[in-house]
Amino acid sequence: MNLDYSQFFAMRMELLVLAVFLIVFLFDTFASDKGRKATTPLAIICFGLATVAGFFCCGDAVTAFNGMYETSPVISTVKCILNIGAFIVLLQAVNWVDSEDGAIRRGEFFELLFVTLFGMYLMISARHFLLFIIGLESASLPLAAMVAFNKNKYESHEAAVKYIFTAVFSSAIFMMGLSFVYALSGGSLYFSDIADMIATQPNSVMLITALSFVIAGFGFKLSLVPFHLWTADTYQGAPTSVTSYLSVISKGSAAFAFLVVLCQVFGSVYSDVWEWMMYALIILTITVGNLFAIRQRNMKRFMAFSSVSQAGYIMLGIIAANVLGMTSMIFYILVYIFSNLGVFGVIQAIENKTGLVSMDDYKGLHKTNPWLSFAMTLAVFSLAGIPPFAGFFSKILIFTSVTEHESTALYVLVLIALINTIISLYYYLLVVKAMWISPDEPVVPSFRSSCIERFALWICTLGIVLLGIISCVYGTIYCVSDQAAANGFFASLL
Amino acid sequence: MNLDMLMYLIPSLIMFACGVFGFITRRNLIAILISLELMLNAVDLNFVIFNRFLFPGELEGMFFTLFSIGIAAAETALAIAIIINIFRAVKNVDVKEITKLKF
Amino acid sequence: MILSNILIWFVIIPMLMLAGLAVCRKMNQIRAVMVVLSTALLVLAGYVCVSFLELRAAGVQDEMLFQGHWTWYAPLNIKLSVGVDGISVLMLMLSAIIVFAGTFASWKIDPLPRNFFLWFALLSMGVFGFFITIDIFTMFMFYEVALIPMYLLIGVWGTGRKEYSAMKLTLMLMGGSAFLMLGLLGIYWHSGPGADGAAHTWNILEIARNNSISTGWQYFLFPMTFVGFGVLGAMFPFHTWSPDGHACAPTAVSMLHAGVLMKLGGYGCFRIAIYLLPQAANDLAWIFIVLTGISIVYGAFSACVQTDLKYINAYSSVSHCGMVLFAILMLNTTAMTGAILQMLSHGLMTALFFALIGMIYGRTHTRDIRKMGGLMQIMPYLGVCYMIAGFASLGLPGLSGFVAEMTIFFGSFEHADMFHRVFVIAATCSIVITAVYILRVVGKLLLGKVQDEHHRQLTDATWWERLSTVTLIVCITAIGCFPNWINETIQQSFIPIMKNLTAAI
Amino acid sequence: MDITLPILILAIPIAMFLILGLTGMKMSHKMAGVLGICGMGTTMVLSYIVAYTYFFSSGSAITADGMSMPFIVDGVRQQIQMFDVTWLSWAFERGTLTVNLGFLLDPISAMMLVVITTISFFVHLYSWGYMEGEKGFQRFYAFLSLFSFSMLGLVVATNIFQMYIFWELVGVSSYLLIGFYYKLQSAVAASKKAFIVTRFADLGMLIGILILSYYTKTFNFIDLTQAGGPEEVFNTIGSGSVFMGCSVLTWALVLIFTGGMGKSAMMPLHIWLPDAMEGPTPVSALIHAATMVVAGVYLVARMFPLYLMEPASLDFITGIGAITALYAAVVACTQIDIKRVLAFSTISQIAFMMVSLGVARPEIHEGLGYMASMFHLFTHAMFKALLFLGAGALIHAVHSNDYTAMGGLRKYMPITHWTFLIGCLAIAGIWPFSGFFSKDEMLSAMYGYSTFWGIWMTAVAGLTAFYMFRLYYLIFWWDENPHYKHHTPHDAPWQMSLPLIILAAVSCVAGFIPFGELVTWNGEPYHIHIDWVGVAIPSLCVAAAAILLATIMYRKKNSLPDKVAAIWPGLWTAAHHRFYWDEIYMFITHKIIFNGICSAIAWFDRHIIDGTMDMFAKVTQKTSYAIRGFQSGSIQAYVWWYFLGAVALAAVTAWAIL
Repeated sequence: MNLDYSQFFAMRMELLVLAVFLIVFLFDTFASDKGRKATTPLAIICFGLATVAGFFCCGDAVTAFNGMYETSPVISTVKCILNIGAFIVLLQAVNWVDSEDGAIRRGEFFELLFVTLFGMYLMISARHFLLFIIGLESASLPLAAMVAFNKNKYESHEAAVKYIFTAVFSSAIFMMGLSFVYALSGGSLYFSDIADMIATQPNSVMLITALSFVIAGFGFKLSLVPFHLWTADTYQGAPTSVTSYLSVISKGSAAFAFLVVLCQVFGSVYSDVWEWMMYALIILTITVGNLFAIRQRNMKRFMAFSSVSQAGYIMLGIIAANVLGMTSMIFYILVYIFSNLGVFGVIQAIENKTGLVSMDDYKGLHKTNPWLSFAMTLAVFSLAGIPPFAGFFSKILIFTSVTEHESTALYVLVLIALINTIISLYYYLLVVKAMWISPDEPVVPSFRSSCIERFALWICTLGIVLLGIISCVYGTIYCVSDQAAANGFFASLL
Repeated sequence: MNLDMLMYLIPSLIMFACGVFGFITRRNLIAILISLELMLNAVDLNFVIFNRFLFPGELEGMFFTLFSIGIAAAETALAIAIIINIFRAVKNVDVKEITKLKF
Repeated sequence: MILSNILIWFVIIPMLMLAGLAVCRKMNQIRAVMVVLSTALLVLAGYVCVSFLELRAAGVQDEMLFQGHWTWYAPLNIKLSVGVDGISVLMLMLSAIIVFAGTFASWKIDPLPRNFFLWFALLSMGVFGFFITIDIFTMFMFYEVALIPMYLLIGVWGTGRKEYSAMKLTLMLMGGSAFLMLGLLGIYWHSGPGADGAAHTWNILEIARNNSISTGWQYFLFPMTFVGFGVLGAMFPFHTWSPDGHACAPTAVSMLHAGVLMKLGGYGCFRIAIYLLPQAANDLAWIFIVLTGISIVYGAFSACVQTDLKYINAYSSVSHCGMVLFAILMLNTTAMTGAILQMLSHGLMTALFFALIGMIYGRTHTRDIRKMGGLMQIMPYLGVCYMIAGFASLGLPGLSGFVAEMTIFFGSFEHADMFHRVFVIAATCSIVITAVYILRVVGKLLLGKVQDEHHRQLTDATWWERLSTVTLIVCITAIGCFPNWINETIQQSFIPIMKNLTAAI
Repeated sequence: MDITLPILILAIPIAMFLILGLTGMKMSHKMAGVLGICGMGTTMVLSYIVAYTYFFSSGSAITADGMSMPFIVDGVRQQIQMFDVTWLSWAFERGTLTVNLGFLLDPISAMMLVVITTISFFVHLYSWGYMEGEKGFQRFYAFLSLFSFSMLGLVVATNIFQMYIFWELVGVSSYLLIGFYYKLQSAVAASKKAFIVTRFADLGMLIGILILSYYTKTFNFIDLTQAGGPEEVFNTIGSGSVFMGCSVLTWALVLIFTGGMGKSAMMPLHIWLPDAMEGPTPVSALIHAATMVVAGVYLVARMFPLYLMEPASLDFITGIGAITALYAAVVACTQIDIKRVLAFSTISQIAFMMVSLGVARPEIHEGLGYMASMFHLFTHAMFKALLFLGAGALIHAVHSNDYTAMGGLRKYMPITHWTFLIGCLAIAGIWPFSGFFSKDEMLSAMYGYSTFWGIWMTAVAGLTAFYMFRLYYLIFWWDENPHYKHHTPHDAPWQMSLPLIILAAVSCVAGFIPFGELVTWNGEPYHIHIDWVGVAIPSLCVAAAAILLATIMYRKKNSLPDKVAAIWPGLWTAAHHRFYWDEIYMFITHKIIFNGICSAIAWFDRHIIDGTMDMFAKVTQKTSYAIRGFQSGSIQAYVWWYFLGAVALAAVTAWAIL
């Protein structure tokens, strides 16, 4: 079998990221110490261009490398969405990267980030478990280094330890699961081959174990309960930029990959096996995430648990396992990126200026920093699913997709999720309360955040306000999802 | 499933279990890392066994194992680096000591 | 062009408010924006009202007039569909009046006037949007838009245990909307094909026309939607947000909340729960009749022993809004007409009450009726207005409350079985209890000796307060004296709903 | 006659109310007074014209729809709806129920127009003197106008719902006027009590109307009472619909009568009326003696044909009336406050009218009881207003309500004395004063129905004479109060005296009005003849004896009253305390309803309902704390949970599926 190099053209999204990585890497390696200051703008500009270019790279559905790699409009869309998120993360990270703490290794930060992004792309596009594992690991391992980035802070190290050990443990479990899958697969690690084999076999303990372990592996990345325990500690200890990256991009990509694996590999056992596994996990994830979030005072830790419960909502799109579910999930991820980054943008702005991350320090924030409070309020409302902000639409659309099934159980699931939105609303409102209502004198002094930070916040805020109202975003995603479905994305589902 | 395969599979599973057990019980981070290696190796073994016994004509399992070994190495390197960081920070690699972030 | 539809302006104007406020700096500018645009809303509502009546008089028989449909989320067939029938027109009118009065009632709001009006405008956008839409998705969206500003409005500008109350109010209402949402989703997925060939539709009229929701699903969805809206309608036992919430809210917010927002509950109940799920409504109404019947009497009894002015009013709202839902559940034209009248009446009169309480509180700095007395001597204008509001509340003929209550009682009495009779008679008892607590508070607060000599220095109403109260009183009296045109407008609007209901028996 | 006059009669008072109410603050007292008096005077004149035309001309009326209706057809006075506009209409499956506002002209409404406007006018005039210099003078006139409007609206109601509307409005006017001195706690309490008690009664009325309208689908009096109405009603209601042993119609009628019991202060809903005396005296004269309190009687009279269909309901009315009459008369003998004596006397007299209505049957003297009741309503309005206004003059003079502050006033206040005496003679039923005639007719009717009630009510009449003369002697004779040396009482100014004199004159001659020719239950004239032997002489004797007894006991200061009181100390104390009705009500309202029900519900709401909601929050919070150990910070625990989770997922699924 000859390697046709034109196949690499199918991977142009990955290659773009890789190119950016190489540019930054080379510049960082060869530039003088003074010149390294330009690394940050360079990385941002390059990645910005790549992001824009990404929009023009969406081609038709193509497979490459004998079907190991697949790209399609929906996959490209997800990647574009991740690009946007990563771009915002980069913008928000600028101040921190250029500060004394990170300046010396700013190049590394960007490089690691691009590598993980590359890994995520692979993971999304992989249609063979080997490629998948490579993508998965290159997405998660460099993150450990990023988590440990704050060399002078103990928390950063502890976070990294917890992250890497859980990550390795999870990949061990995941691969264990894969090995069982392999045993059932008829000797191939191609998704389609495995799916065909599974469809012909009765449900066995081995299959269920394999599936459980695979789900557990994804559960780590998505921080589904009970595989989420690392999340809070890591989020809290990691540098905030990394936390935001972990919470949105990493989670978003894993969610889509999860959908792909569950539908394309295990599609035939949807209704009798993993629907119920996911059912239990979703309830647990949403509820436990919420229950833990209630009493958090550290904003980052708070956001960690919030993102745990958000992951549960994202999973609703998977359990729906239909076009609407896929669309709504991607849309949810998009909105979630904007909302979460909105919150993290404010957290970072304040942390960079004052080093304060406790919710108690946010008391009376509106007196000193009304715009930050405002942006935070909008973002938090969006996370809570309050109209007219985008979060409302993403939530209701994902619920709509789940209820398409005439199944009482899924209605109950939606009801539980809905009731949980009340708990989540409670703790999101706690932030609002601290900023607007608390009568205490403000702790955070009045300051003007840097242009880039404000720019990033504006993007997030605009996204939050407009994404729901401008329905064409959802429409576009629906188109590509529908196309994917037409191409047999859900074909093996029973 | 033939008996021969089971003979190989059981040790591999035991290895995996040992890894889990070691992870949970050992107090030294390095020991824990070793336990993790045990688990990863058990996985590799699994792949090899399945490939050898179930699909003797194919090589995917073998290749997977190769990659897996590489990944395990990378993971270990990273983990060691982080452990060193921790050691620098607290002069200790006792896992019970690094529970500052909780609840 | 979307803007050529007149109804859409009910949402555009609040948006303009938001935009205007965003660029304002000075208090006077803020006031100017609010006054101009809330007047515009009032004029618009009046215009829509008049043209609606003209069209009807000209024999236009459509169920909803001024319809407009703009596809929004095409994959799910979500549209922004607007349209009004007589009921929504009146509700728009009510909202416009109360927004207008509320603007003046918060003339001197402090602190953060701009933010206050921003949320206030958002709230009114939600309210107006809710009443103009005939698409349950957008309806639900506007419903939630209206709910959430409440948290900040109470939390920041409220008094007393505001944090607790604001949180409780928001969470309970959102809890209701959680059930509601599930109900709406269920309705959507069983709605049958839409006019444009899509498999499902959110459009109320189409759903009602298709009437394709199976009985079993109706039994499931009806309680969901009814409870969902019922929470906002302060149905027992989900009413407890109301006393605390109202007690802590600032004046204009109490006005808007009790005046309009609680009406969203009642409106939704018949527009969605009853109209779209007629069979379940027929079969399950009794459950909610029991609950709302309890609400009516229970709220009234509770109000009798309260000492905080706002608590009295909040419980009285529980009782009156209970009446609204109670009447809706009677499922006949007259009772339901009464329910709408009661919504209008209660909206205006509670708004008046809360406005007055706010004004009194702004002067005396207490709402405890035991610490006040003889205010009639000190601030006769406010005292008289309070009495008028009180009389409206206890159902004095010539004021709106009487018309509404009588229509409800006579409508409800149409059910000849013992169950309904018992509850109707229990409901009628509330008019006595209402009299008791209203006169109690009037006696303690306004009449008798001046309790606190410091109060003697207080002044009577200012011009903006007078404007605010006069607007409301005029409306209350107008409805009370000339109810028939409203009554007939409402009755006509119930024809399709009744048709659905009777077909389902 | 066309609809101009009726509309003006209603419009002028409400216009006065609006003018005085909205701009009164800016007006001088004089201006407001003149305006009010002129307005009412005009209304009075217009009412006279209407009544005169109706009763004494053989013309016809042009109704709103342009039809010409003669007043008398075949010797029967017609009920004419001068106009009847739809105010509200309710659509039901079984037909439309419309609420109309209209103007019904018939004998009793024409008679009431005269009564109301006359008394109201004199009270307006009287108040100019009585209320002079009071703060809120304009408000007083505004409220008087409001009351007049409401009362007029009530009596001309074409349908029971209109009556109910105005019924409520007179209630609120009464509330406002009783509480006129709103700085006085007692006035505030009294007004509240009056409103709530009558409101409670109105609840009964409302339910009655609900029942009635449910079956008949009409509110209109004419439809209900004429043209086959009753039979139709009877057929629909009477067939089978029985609730707790009584037919539905009986229930409806008794419940409607409950409203009347409240307004007319029948037992056991009488408790508000004595307290209502806290209001300014002219108000008591107008509302609580002459007009509003007879609304109950008017209500029954208005629906009389319906009541006739259910004799049980009439018996109920008779029973309530008779008991109330006796009770009030007994209590009146022991009161100190002169206005309260008059109040109880009012209760007693109204009860008389009720009994009279209750015993009225077409077969007994062609429905004499009805005519007599209306006649008494008329004469009573005049002399009771006179007595109240006289009492007002007394109070004006001595600044106290208690007869203990009076005594021997006949020298100081001759006009008041003579007019008051005329009033007393009239109420005692002494020939030739008006009370004699009406009471005689009533007693005839009662005797005609049952001797028992006849004797009972004759005894009450005797008691009436006794307590009135007790009052008269205690005020004007007895013993001169030493207080006068500092402050010599004198007769009231002309604005107050003039009404007294005119009303006294009316009380003297009103008995000679050929009332039976004008007002009867079915519109056919009835020729009054006085049954001297059977009824008049005995009752006159009883009255004379009672007056004699009062003269002996109270003409000069002596210890006889105390001795008499000491014969039955228990009875006296009980009567003095009005047989503890107020205390019983106090117990029920405060102890049972307020403390027992309201507070309990409020507690329940705060602690159970609200507590449950808070509990959800607390449980969530508690759970959140309880499970925080899950996140122990130890990586090994994390991994353990992770592993367990994965295994459990597999195990549970396997167990469930395989």
